[in-house]
Amino acid sequence: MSILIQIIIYGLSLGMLYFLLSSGFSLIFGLMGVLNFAHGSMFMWGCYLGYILSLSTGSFLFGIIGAAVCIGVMGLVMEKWLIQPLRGNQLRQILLTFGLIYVLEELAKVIFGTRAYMQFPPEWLSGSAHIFSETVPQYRLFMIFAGVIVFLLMTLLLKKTKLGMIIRAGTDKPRMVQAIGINVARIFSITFALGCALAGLGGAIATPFLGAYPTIDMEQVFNAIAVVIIGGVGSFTGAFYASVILGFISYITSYFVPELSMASTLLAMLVVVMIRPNGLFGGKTSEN
Amino acid sequence: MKTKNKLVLALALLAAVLVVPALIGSSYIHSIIITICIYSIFAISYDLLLGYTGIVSFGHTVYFGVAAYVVAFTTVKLHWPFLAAVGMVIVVCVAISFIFSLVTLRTKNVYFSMVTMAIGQLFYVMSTKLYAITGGDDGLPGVKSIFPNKTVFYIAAVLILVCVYLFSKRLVNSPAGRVLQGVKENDARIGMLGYNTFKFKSIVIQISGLLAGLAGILYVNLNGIATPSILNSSMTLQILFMVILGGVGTLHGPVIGAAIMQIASIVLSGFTTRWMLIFGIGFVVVMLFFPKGVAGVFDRFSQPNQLRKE
Amino acid sequence: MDNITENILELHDVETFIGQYHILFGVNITVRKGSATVLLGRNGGGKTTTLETISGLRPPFAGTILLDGKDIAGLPAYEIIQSGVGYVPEDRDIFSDLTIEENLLISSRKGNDYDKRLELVFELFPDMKKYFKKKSRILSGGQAQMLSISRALINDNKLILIDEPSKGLAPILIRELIDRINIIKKDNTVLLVEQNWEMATSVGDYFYIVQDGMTVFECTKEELLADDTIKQKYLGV
Amino acid sequence: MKSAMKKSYRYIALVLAILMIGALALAGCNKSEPAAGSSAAPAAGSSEAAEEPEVTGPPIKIGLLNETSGAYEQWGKMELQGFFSGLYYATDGTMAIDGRPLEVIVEDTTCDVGVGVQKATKLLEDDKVDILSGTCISSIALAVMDMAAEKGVPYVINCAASDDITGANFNEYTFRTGRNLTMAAEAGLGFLNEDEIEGTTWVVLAPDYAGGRSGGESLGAGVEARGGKVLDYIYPPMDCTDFTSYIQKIKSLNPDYLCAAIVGNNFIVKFPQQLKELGALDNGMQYVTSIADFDFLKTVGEAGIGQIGEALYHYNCWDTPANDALIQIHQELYNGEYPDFWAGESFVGAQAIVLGIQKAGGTDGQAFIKALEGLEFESVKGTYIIRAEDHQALQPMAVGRIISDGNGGATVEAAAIIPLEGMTFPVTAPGRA
Repeated sequence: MSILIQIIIYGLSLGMLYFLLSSGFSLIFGLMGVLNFAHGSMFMWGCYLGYILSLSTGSFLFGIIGAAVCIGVMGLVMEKWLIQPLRGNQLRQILLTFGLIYVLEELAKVIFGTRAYMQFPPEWLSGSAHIFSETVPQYRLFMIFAGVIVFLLMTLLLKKTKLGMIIRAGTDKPRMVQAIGINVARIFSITFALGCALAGLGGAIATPFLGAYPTIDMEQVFNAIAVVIIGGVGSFTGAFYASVILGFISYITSYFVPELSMASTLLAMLVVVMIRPNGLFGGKTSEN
Repeated sequence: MKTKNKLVLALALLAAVLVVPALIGSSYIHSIIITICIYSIFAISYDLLLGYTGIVSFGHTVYFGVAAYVVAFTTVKLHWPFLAAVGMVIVVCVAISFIFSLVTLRTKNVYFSMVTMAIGQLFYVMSTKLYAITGGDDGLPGVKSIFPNKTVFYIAAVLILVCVYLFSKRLVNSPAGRVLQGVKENDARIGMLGYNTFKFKSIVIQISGLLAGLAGILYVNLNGIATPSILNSSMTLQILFMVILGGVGTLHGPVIGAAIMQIASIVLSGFTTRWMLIFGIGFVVVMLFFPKGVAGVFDRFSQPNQLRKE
Repeated sequence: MDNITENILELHDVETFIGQYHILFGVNITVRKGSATVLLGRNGGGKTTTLETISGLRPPFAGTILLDGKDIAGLPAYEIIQSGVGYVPEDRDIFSDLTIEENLLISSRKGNDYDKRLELVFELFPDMKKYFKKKSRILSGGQAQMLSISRALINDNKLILIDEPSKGLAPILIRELIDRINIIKKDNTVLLVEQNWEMATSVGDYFYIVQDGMTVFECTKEELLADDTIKQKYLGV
Repeated sequence: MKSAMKKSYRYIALVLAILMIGALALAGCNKSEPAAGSSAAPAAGSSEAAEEPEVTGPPIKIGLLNETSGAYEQWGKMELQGFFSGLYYATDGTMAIDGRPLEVIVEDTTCDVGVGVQKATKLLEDDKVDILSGTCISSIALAVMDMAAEKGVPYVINCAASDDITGANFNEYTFRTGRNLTMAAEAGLGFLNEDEIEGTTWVVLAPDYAGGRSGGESLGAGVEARGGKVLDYIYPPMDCTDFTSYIQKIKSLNPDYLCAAIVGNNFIVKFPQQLKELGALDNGMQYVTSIADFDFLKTVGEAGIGQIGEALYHYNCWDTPANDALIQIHQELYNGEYPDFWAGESFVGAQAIVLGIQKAGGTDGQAFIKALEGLEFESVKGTYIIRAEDHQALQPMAVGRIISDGNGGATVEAAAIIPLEGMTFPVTAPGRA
């Protein structure tokens, strides 16, 4: 019985982490066709900023919100100076974001050094809860809660607000959004910044759990890619379900088959690509 | 410049490159030039894919790394002769290229890049995990170089590089090469002209895989050890740097890129420990402003036909 | 400064490239207010490119485009559309993941009397009201065309560009579409590209024949119907 | 086709020209004192005690491979500073042996095997160093040791800890003064005397890589030999960050002791934190691990207080004359910094090199090997003996306990010292037992 609870709680908390990491990545790729390999680096910088801000201001919440805002601004600047000039040339965009990984990683090393920073959860989150005789760190429950809240807020935004409708329309037919009089370039900037802010938020929330160190970017970029491939491009709910599935897969493999745990997300992705190239939950077909 | 004296110039330079460093007699310089030749061969093989066929694979270092591991494993653990090991590398490279061409069937452009990156990472994870075979993080040491000393190795490396360069030039200018460039422009349209694009693409994937394998063989001969670092995604990035920095789609560009990378990394690492940051920024600048890379700077920068900016 | 000129739109020697291919070599068109002007001509003549150039989706390489007297050549698409132009693309491009209401909501611009225009749309296209809350991916070809036109109608636009509305529609739907457009053209001038002879002649007041990227002939409806040689010479009908 | 051929000649010429320029540029920069290789030897006369040695022989060239940049640059700095302090101590500040001045050439491996081998080629074949030393990265050490043996140049490894170096991959020109992973694992158990282990249940945990597995197995063997019972071996991946599933498994096994052979940030820092978070330590399970460098102490901070484990080197654990000298020289040379972690190991290596040259009366390879085999000398941790069979230095090991350093941080004190004789691990070098 207790193993089942563990799988649910720890698998879910891992899944929510993957969701926070990959939701922005999927949104940006779906709407703008931009595959931002540096998305993992945004997540990593979110870890560092979350750590620094919550340490300097003493409030954990300010830390994660501040980190999300800063990374959002970073995304805005990056989109304006680096992504927009290459609009329409997907190859050069990919190669540019690939190069950005190095720039952001080395910058982090210059500023934060190569050591790992440990951040302990705030007092109101550092205890352990007891669920059916299982001691579960409260922070894990907070991660699940945070992931679900972000999913609901983003779904509301996409479903109910005009901006959300425009983003969904743009994912389907970007040229036509221009033809109904909407400045698509501005929508792209907002969406890119929003996507990066989500990664920053994810990073800041992950720090008390993972810590902040300079190799997070490469570790996490593969998880983001796996979620996008399994969930289907541009489908936000797809990213959510795919993240949950991946969370369970990686927890279960690391518990029962530790040797495979490093490769579990990669194998899962390769299997899905071979069976259903456009992911389990629809989204643009990968043959386009 | 008639072809005749161009030929003379080329041969003269070839002689110079072979003789002069040999006279200087510093094996450190020889090992650096060997490294430049190895990475040039690897970069040329990648340029055949990226530059001439538009296949953006982020898993190309798999051939390079696996070739090194195969040679290390067969010669050190199984005590095979070198030629048998090379035979095994060819078999393995062809098998891997088959996997990659299968992937081109299932996924297109951006998806292909993502999936190949994942495949590359999978091989990297396996190299650290299966330590019975790969020796894990410590790698597989003990590979004896087939060249008696660094000077012979260096001369052989330069000659191999020139051969690979000529072979690639001939491939690219051949009718098959033209089809591949057509595939790059518009895969579907070439298909409609009756060419089986899958067949052509898998041929070029195979050839570039074998060339990368050749570079891997030379690498393990030079360093005497195969370690997971050559399967790591940072190696993919470095090879990408060389091709893009040097000039994609030009074949001599990657050689320039390889030379710049090697020399700069040695000189720069002397001054600052954060020399990779300079490369990263350089790469981004090249992607933004000099898409044709260093080699491309000579070609005229084509003007788009638009009166007004979009 | 609403100088009610006779012409809503004037194109003078407009040239356009797609990539490095030169498509339009010299297009000259005048669209009179409250009328429907039709661009005829064989496929590949540059008709669709002309509409894309006017709407700004494809900036022109040369020439001037006057909308209500103001030169809009080279402006980004969203600015041209916002100054009162509606665009109905060739393959409709409706936002399938959004409901009909959402399609219309995001097309409605600031300061637009959304409810009044919605009534007008429901009058013209009752199906829009019937499936108002449904995802537009369930619509048939004809209904999708109606939605696409409704999107251009939701704002009180000066000019509506329609690209081959009859394409793929059943004859009874075409007839229905004909009298809808005849109503629309009164208040919101229409410029459309149309191959279907029956629709073209029963909607159009003025005609231009576009061939090899140039406007080669101009005439009124009467002149077109009176003189069969035009049909033979330019349209091979 | 004609023009294509002409064009390709032009390009071949271009390619060859580049190689030419590259070669000359490098040749040029090689003539002058290589920037990367500038020997960071402190000025010989800096401490007032050393008088000016008169030079009676050619300089002794020592090549030091060092991780000056790259992922392990922190460790590289420690090894470099310990090495020079060691040379300084062993030559009483003269930086010369029998009138021959020491010339140390430091080369940056940038933590990459390819570059490491290239730099080793330079040191062995161009600079023709008499003795080679250095690198904390086992894969580089393994590659370089074969090259050194080929050139007949003794290679003294201070830090790289893989067992294979003095085991499966052994060659007679290679020595290692630092402890290997098996010794680290052995030490981990050292502080418990026989009866405490008798009848207790254990779980052994180590990172999933070659060294980790061999460390784990020898730990298990040590426990079983002392009457303990190992319930399970757990090997999480090297860069695992989420240890929850492994900790849950440990809780379900509920052992008396959890013994971890630890390497790398994630294990040292995150694992104990997640252990506490998941309440694994609540039921009295004793956690035995290894204690790493200053960064580790800074990161763990007060939360780590009370933790016990094998301490490779912490200046507070030893009060031997050599250790005091290391601290004093290190602080003098490197503006007051305390020697950290690897510095304690490279100090010993440097000392062994000097003693070897003095005993061999020169830098001839075979003489140096004979001099070092069986050499017994006093150093940082007390008496060291370089075992003749596999050239591995036997040495006392410390088990440290983390204590508060008085102002909010953490430091280490020696919970127990395992004497030289306590190290009982077999010779695994082929044909050398």
